[in-house]
Amino acid sequence: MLFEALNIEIFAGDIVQVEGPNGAGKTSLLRILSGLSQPYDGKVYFQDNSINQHREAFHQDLLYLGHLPGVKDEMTAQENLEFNLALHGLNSDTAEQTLAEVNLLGFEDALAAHLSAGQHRRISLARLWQSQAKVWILDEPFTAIDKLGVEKLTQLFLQHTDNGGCVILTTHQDLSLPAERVKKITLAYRFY
Amino acid sequence: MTQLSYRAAFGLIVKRDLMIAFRHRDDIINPLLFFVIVVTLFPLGIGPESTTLARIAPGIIWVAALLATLLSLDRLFKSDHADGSLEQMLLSPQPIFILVLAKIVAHWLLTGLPLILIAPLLAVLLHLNEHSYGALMLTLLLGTPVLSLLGAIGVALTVGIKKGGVLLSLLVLPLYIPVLIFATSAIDTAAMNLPYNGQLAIIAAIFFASLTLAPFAVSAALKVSTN
Amino acid sequence: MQFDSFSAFIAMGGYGFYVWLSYGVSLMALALLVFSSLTNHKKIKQQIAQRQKRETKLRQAAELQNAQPRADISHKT
Amino acid sequence: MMWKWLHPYANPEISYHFAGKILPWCARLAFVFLAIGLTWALLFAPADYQQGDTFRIFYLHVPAAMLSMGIYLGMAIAALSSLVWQLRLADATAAAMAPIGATFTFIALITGAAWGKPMWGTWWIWDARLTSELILLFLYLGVIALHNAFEDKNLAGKAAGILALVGVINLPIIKYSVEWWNTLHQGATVSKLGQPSMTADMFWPFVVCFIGFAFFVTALICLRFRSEILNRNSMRPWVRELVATEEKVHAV
Repeated sequence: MLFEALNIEIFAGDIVQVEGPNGAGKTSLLRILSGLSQPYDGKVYFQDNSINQHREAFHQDLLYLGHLPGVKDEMTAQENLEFNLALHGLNSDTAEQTLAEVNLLGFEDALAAHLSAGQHRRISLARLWQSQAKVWILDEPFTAIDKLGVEKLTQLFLQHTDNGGCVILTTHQDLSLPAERVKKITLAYRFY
Repeated sequence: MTQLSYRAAFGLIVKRDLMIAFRHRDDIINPLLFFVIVVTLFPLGIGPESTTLARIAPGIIWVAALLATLLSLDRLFKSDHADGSLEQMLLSPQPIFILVLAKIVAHWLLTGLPLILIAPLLAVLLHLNEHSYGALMLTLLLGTPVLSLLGAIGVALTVGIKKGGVLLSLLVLPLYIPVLIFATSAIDTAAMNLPYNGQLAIIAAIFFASLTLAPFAVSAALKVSTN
Repeated sequence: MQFDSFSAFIAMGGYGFYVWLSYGVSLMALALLVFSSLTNHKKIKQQIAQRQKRETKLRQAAELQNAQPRADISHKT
Repeated sequence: MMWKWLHPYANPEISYHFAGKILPWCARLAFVFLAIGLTWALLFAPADYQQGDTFRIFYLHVPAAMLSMGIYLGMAIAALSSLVWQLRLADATAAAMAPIGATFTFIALITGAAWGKPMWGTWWIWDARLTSELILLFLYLGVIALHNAFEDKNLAGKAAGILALVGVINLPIIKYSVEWWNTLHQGATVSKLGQPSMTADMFWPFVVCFIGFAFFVTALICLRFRSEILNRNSMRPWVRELVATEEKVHAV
């Protein structure tokens, strides 16, 4: 059991950083919040509805990016992004411009198999620029991203929360955000 | 945000899976080669006597088809699970039923359909009774989708397990038995020039039952496996 | 009583081998099942007890560390 | 609603102790019934006029075969209630049942073969009952293997439950198809064993044996259910306390 008696409410405009040492259950918490994992006990509510009972409505408003980028080696960068956008009901016509946002201009037609891990991550992050989901749950979004990219993403988070969204993320880096904007949840590591 | 129509979501997934498979053709061809090789092994093991071969041809073709499908099942969810795209699909606002059904249909188009196309050639090698060809094609047409549907349940259950390959066959093969029995018996009956509508009707019933029920089992299993 | 003597009982009208095979194998299978269920139950309890011991040790070690003044600031995660 | 009524038993601690309470009673009843039933079957029941003393295998074979199917059905019902009502305890029950059912299936197969050898002159015959029993064994082994493959026993229970449900839908189809296949391929060439005309002095020992085996199964389910609960709740305070106090008793 990783945590118990955890009770959090997250509001529009919040940026929530989940902290804790390795193995404390950050990823598990994010997966439970996104509905991928079932908690042993307890429930997750989105806008007063249990996410299990209103799965599709919740997923309309959810964008989750986990450790794995979800990029297919057999498809090009652009095809990957287009599929991701279309699957989530977004317009995929501007995929090319969106790829430019994540510094992948010129790689549109490259098969993902020929791209690096960082580039895979950027393909999956590209969805953020098009997303209309209110809740972003991001597990280590800055892995394999350079400084400039991190800066750009942080600005995007601010913009998103200013527009009434919320971001829940884990990261090992310090966020270059004003402290009053970031709420922190610290998971302690227990020996059992 | 626009909600994708069910048909659009279905088409999207099928198109993607076909595209991936066509860029990775070995995955389509290898099960087929396996099918052909297994079937050719039987005359070598049993002897070339045409009456014996004709007698066991339906069973051989069907068992080989079962095994070939089993080999190809891994493709259904394994790589999607490994690179995280399965998670993304489960988190998309589309009904899981549609996504799962689309993936199964794509799998059948890539495995079942080629098997059906190649089966008559193998039937020739095995001296299948000439009255039986129609029955062979019809049973394969109705039966191979069942193999994909039931197999999907097995893969969905074992996709998170490291060494799921052998386990998969243990889970799935017993479920294939009814299809095997009715299909081979239909072909046998056809060889005697008797009507085989009864067997076909039962296979069709199994097909429709698994078409409606299997996607639910697969979605439940995927939720467990990605937990 | 169907049998006149013990040897007739063992012979089972000539089918002794099959009858006793059935009863023997069944009895063995059931005994094995009972045995494995019992040992399994015991093993689980032992595992839980073991983990508890490990935890108390770890906790004691951690408390000891906390009691000492902290000289080591560098912290790796 | 059923929920309310089931509520106290949905608590793992209460049901752990409840299972512990009925376990010794079931074990005692099983012992008494089996002792009476098997003695009756072996010593006092009359030999069949056609099959002679091989008929005494019947008292093992038929209860085992009936229980093997019954346990699978019970497992599927438990799995269904765990999936539909999220009853975690139902999961544990299903997991507890699988190895027991597999053992009874195995017994049904072995006794069937040992019965078949003197009757048909061959150990194995592709007769409908034996064949579907064999397939049932495969289904059980699949459920057990899947359950063992998962580290997390909660997930294992869910996965095995889904498989058990799929299996139970398939089971009648398999049984029907095998029976149909059997009549098709064997026709009248093999004299089928058939249902021997049972007289009352054969029927009652059978009933006593069956009840004995049923109590035996219940006792075993209780025992394995308790293990499953401990395994799934090993982090809960009540389990920790329970194990700690038992350790102390042993240490003294």
